[in-house]
Amino acid sequence: MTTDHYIVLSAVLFSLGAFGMLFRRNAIVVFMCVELMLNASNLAFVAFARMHGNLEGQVFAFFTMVVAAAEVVVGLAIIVAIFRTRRSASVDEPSLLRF
Amino acid sequence: MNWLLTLLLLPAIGAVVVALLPKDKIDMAKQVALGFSVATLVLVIAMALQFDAESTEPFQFVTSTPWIRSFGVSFSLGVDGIALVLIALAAVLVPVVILAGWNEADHSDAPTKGYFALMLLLEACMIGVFAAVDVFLFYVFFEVMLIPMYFMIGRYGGARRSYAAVKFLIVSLFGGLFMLASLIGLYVVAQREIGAGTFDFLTLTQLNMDDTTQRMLFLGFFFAFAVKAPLWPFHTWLPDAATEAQPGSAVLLVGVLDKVGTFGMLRYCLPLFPEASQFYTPIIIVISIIGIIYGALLAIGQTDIKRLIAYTSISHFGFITLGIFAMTSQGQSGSTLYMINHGFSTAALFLVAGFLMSRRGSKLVEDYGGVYKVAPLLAGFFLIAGLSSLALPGMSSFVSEFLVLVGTFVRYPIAAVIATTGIILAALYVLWLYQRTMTGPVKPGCEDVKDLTGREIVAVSPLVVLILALGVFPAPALNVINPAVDRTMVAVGVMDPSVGVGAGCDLADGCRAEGEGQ
Amino acid sequence: MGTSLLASATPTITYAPPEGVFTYLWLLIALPLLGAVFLLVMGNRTNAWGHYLATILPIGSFVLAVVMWLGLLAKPSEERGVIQHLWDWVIVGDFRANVGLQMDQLSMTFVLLITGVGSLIHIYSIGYMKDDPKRRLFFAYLNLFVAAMLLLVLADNYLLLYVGWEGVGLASYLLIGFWQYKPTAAAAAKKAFVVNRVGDFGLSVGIMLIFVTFGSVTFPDVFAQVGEADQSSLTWMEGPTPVSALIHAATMVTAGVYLIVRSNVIFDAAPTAQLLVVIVGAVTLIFGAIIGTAKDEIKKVLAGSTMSQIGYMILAAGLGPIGYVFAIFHLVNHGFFKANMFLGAGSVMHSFNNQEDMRRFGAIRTVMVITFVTFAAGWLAIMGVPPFSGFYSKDKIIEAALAQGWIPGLAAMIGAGITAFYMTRLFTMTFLGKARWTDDVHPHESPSVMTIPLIILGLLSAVSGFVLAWNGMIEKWLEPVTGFEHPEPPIPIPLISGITLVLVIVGALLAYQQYRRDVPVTAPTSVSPLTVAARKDLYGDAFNEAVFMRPGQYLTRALVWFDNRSIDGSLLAMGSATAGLSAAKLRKWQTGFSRSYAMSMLAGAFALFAIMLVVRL
Amino acid sequence: MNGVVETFASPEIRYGLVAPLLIVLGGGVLGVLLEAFLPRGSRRTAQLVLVGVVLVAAFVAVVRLAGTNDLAAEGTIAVDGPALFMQGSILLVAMVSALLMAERQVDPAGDAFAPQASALPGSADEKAFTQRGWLQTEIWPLFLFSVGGMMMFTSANDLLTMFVALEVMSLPLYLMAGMARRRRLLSQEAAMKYFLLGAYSSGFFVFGAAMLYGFSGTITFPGIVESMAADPGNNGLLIAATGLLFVALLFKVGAVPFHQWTPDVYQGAPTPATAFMAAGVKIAAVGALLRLSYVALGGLRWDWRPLMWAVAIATMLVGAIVALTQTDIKRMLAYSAIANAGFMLIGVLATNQAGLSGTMFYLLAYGFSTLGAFAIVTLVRDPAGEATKLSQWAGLGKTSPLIAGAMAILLLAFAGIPLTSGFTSKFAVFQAGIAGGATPVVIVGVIASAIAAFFYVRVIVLMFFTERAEDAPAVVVPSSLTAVAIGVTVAVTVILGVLPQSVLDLADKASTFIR
Repeated sequence: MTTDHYIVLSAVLFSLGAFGMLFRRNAIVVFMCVELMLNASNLAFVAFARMHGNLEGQVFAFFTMVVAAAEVVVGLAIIVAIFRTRRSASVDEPSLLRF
Repeated sequence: MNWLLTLLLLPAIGAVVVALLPKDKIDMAKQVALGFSVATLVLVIAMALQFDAESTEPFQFVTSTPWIRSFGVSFSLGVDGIALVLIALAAVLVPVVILAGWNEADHSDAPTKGYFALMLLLEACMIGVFAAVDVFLFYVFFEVMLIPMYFMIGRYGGARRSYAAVKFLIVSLFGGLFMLASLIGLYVVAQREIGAGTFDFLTLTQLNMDDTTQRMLFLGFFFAFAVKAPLWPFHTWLPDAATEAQPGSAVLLVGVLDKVGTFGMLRYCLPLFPEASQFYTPIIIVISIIGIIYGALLAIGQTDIKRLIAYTSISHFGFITLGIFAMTSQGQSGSTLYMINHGFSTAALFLVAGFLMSRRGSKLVEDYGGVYKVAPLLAGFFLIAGLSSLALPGMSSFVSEFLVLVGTFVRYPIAAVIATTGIILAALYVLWLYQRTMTGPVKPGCEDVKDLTGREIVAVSPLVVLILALGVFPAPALNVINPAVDRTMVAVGVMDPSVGVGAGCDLADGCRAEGEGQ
Repeated sequence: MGTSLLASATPTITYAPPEGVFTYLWLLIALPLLGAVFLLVMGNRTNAWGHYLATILPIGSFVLAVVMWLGLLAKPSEERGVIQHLWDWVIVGDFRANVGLQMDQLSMTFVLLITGVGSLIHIYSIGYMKDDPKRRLFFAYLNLFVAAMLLLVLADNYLLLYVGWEGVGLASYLLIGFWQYKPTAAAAAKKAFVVNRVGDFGLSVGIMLIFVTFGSVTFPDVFAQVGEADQSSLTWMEGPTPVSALIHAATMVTAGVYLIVRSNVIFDAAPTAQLLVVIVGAVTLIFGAIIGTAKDEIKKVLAGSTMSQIGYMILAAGLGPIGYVFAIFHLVNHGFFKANMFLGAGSVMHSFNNQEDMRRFGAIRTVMVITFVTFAAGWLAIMGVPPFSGFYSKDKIIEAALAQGWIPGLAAMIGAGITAFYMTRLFTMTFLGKARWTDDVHPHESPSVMTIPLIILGLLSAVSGFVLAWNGMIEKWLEPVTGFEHPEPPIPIPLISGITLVLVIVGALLAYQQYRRDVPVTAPTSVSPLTVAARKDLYGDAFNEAVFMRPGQYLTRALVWFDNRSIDGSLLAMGSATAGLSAAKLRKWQTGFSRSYAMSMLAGAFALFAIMLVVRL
Repeated sequence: MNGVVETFASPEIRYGLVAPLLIVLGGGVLGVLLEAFLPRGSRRTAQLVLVGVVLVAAFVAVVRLAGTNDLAAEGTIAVDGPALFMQGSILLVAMVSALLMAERQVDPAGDAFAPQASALPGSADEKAFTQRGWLQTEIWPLFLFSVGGMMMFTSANDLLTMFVALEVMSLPLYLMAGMARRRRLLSQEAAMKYFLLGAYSSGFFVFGAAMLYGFSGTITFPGIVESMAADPGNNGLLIAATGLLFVALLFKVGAVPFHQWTPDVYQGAPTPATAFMAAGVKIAAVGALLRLSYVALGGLRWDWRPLMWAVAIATMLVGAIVALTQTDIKRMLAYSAIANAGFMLIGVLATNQAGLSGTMFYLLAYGFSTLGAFAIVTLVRDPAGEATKLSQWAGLGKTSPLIAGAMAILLLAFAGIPLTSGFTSKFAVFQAGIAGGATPVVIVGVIASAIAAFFYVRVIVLMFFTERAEDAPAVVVPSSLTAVAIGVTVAVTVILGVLPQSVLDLADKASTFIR
């Protein structure tokens, strides 16, 4: 397994996340797509860190995880608030703001 | 004493003072505004008396302070003969308009004082735009000037005022933005050539630009000026704006504001882009001639008095541009003189038409008839204004129109001959308007039209006096204009074609300039 | 045409700055101008006495002119030129036009005629306009007319002449349209002015050509250089100036003749222009005469007659040095007899409640004796019956025309016959025959303030020709300015006079025979096509209507539409297209769905890659 | 793992250089503690004092650092001219925003924020909270964290710091967007959209960072520059990285086609928060974009300039054209923000010093103007809250000439009329653009300005030339907080138009990145 393999995998994961965002309606799932993108990046970071033989990539991965956690906090708060108001977690439901 | 700065500040201060007066002190606002405008006029006259027509300096009363150093901008004011007469035009027209438009703003739902404050503000901007010798500063005034006029039309105008105001502003801004692009281009060229960017007019005239750049930059400036002037086919905003504006606003709009366009061509387009100016001359001459004839024909076809007058101005602006781009001293001096004469005659026409319309409450030609019978003075002034508009010999407009034509003729005889047909059309539109509105039996609805009041006569009389005086004795104006025009010609690098026996002039080709073709 | 051929015929006068009485040259114009300005500015306050002031001022000018005339006579004939520079006027680059006045024999002739006849008209008008509430204005306009006319003939350059020229046009406009409440008067005034402007067009172009060709517009400068000028530029000049002169001649009586005679040096050097002038003169004199035969309104007959007589003058002026003097001679005589007859007609109309229709006149000789007698003098003068004034000048013109060629000569002779016909028709229908008055008129002789000018003019009509022709006085007087050559007609002069006289008598008798009997009070309708055409001014108006007015109206209407729809419309269309793009397309892009926003972002990301890859390639 | 570092050298933070950041972020932490330990009644006062002190102190610290050109915290934080200028700008707009957020006089129910964001809209709870006069005070720590994030964003000198700063800036804003007191459905929707799309863009950023790291083996900007200099060849990683990073930053900037969150969020968020994010995020994001593109990717400018051209052109045109037909003033201002972002991008793509200083000036000037505009929006109210429908603004100039006049000045500034800051800024970036060889973009900019002028003018027409509507809202007399905010913003707008030289000088002097 070379670094390339990891990168390809990471790219595939990232694409899954990026496209998943377009196709899934449930806010939680959409959010998880975003998490998938972040984790794909983490994979790439770690792989590159190994390739380059330094720690910066790994550190970045850790930070990404922390940030992702923070995002979850904020995101879930918002999604839950919306769910309580609208009784729905569909991201298409709130579309009053347009044009 | 710093003449120009004082001149700029006086009306501006007046505007602030008027704006700060209590809302209900309407008469006081008018009196204060009149006072400030008259004081400005006095100051302009005093300054004009100090002006040295023989001076070899390109600009006089120069004052300059760095303003935005980062952009090489300085707050530089100064006047040459051309700017001086145009400032004088503005200074004369503002008090006239204030007096003539004493009651114009009374029936608006916006506060009356605002109208007069805006008028003074506009006067300050007009003085600034003519006095600027920094191209950036010129542009600033060029654009800022739109704002008071926009409010004057939009707040105090007629039924379709907001449409007209928006059209006026947007079209003018649109033109101005192209000038901005060229302005920046000019700055960048200066930066490349002399190391530091500058907007100093005299420095910029020294630049050596390649032809392509010059032509591009010229187009930006010219487009802005053509929209402003307005030249055919960029003219359509003017009839709307002039029709919807109060007569007083229309006077300042057509009489002074639009002159900035033609002034800009003469002051900026030509010396800054000499090669491009000559390159585009044929096209501009054609546009001017189309404008002359087109404006006149459309004036004949109008049914609305103010619209009619607006279209006559489009024709007149054609003459002015024609003279400027004829590249002869007669043409350019004539155009400059035309600018002020047109200011006076159009002012008289708009104001008297305004008096008439305010009495009858209609703008349509067909609603009038036989006014001569009930209001002979009004009809008389209207006729004088009209005759001035058709450039009756003996009136100032004749001198300028003839100079433009003769100046064009020596270079472009055929163009001049075509343009000359404009004088026939002018007689048609003026006299037909007079015939339809003033003569014949009194139309129903016109029986109660009152004759001019004392205030109105006092307001319009100075214009009539000026029109006649400058017609008989234009030397005071020509003496200051001529040296400035000569300098412009030198800057462009053209000379008057030699005329007279042996000059080899031809009706088809015109006269050849000395030294041309070398 | 070389200069040597004309040596004997060219002007020999020289000009000097004014001395003595001539330093008051400007006063000639200033006096009537002052009257006009004063009456206009002071307004109704001068209603009671303004007309007296306005009458005294031209009389003052006349007196001054007489004094100056005597002053001129005291000098040798070659040194009778005076140029007074008043102030610099339009000076830009090479173009210089001053406000300067030029006095010489030609100008003097006109000045005397204008101030003299003008003063008489003023006096007459005191009576004629007695009951008009706006009499003051009328007098102001009359003063303006006199002042403008004087400026026209005294200007020392073409541009200033233009001012006088247009001033006359303006005064005519104001006078024709004096009764503005009559739509016809207003329309006629406007038409006259616009036609003037067509002439102005020519004059403007002419002045520009003169400037370009000679580098100056001042008479002495220009004339001094004609010989040296390029032939090609002179050829160009032949078009506009005569055309404008002719157009003006039609409405402004004599200005055109003056312009041609004044510019004699240029015309002498431009034979094509002269030919054009001759042709137009001949056509005008015939047309005017024909129109005169068919009109029933007395003033319109006189107007047609004026047109015809100006045709004579123009014709003469086009003949060159053999004709200039006679053009002016006839102009002076015509000034007397036509003024006489116009005022006489006014006198008649005055007592007929302003009726103009000759079919409603007749037999006035008994009730208005003075008018009748003075009018008769004018009638004989215009017909050219010796020894009345018209005989002397018209015969000379016919001689000169014949000297030029058969066609102009014959036209002039035939014109004389027609003139006799229509003038006799007018005279008979008005003064002779039976009364065909409407019930409400009570004709009576006019007051003496009107009849005295008539008497003076009548006398002048009778004797001016004889006096001025005595010993070739007029030729000698004008020769230094206009140049002079004796015409040499192909047939003996007495024969010409005889034939002309026979034609005149035949014309007069025909008319008398036809109109001394009953004249139907309404014009007969079954008349020859020529009469129909003549009644309609030979379709001049119809032609204008069809060629200029109608298409002009369509053109302006089309342009108004074009302006609103196309130019303005395209501007608005651009605006609304942008707004439409905004509303219909771009705005809808903002769907409100997060997922579609995300899709835009993703697509945008791909676009960024694409751009970078394309750039890299 | 053969290159593992064996000794751990204690990092040198150089606290003096990062003092502004520490003060603000420390203030945020302190604010959280205050929330936790103070009784409800005294929280607001304490928070306001804290925010005031923190912002002023941080600003003083920034001023004291003026002229510094150094790296701090082991090279992760750049303390150079652009960073300090933009930090100062952010602090200034934050101060004005704080005034708006603290305002509680315009709405009879309290301030602009929901008393309890967790309470169901329209529920009994909510009414009870409102009746009790509760005010949301948690916004203040959020606010401070966001400000700190923004400041850090502009000075981040490596990818990691930049990413963390991005999140520190954004996360509080997501929350604040959802906390409107009125129209809570819209507010929550705005929060959700902002959050989802923001997180999405963060994903792009991180992946781009990974690619760049993969290319250069380092995440520090100097390291990246170095590796780029060493390997100028074609590299897919580099292109991917550039594209992805730009996606994220252009999203924050609000450039087309990554702009679509802007109108929705601006409209839905509580207006003071909108004002804050419109001004602050714009400065921070453009600041970061400048640093990333000039410093880290400076060597690649021939690659990214074309895409920046395309984005700038699209942004100006779309912003201006779509704004034409907007009917809601906040949405219109949002599109105006998009168009203005496009103009700023001209300064970015000029890639010269004039571009940098011009953009910085633009940011400061635009920040104040937009704050002022939103501040005025908060004052025009009907019983349901802010009257943001444009049609309701008809005739405002007749009833409240002062407010309408202030709005007119701000709108004229947006339209770029001379003697307003908007003109100076546009001139600065256009000039840099032409000097930088981007004449076509500038010409499009000119056309876009003309189109944009139309809708600004339309609002002026509505306010001054149109008859008052039936359901016309009233202009509320604000407390001195908003009054000061409006006064300051209008004054700055005019001063930067009339006498901009000193600020231009400042921007000029500050326009060198540390490399």
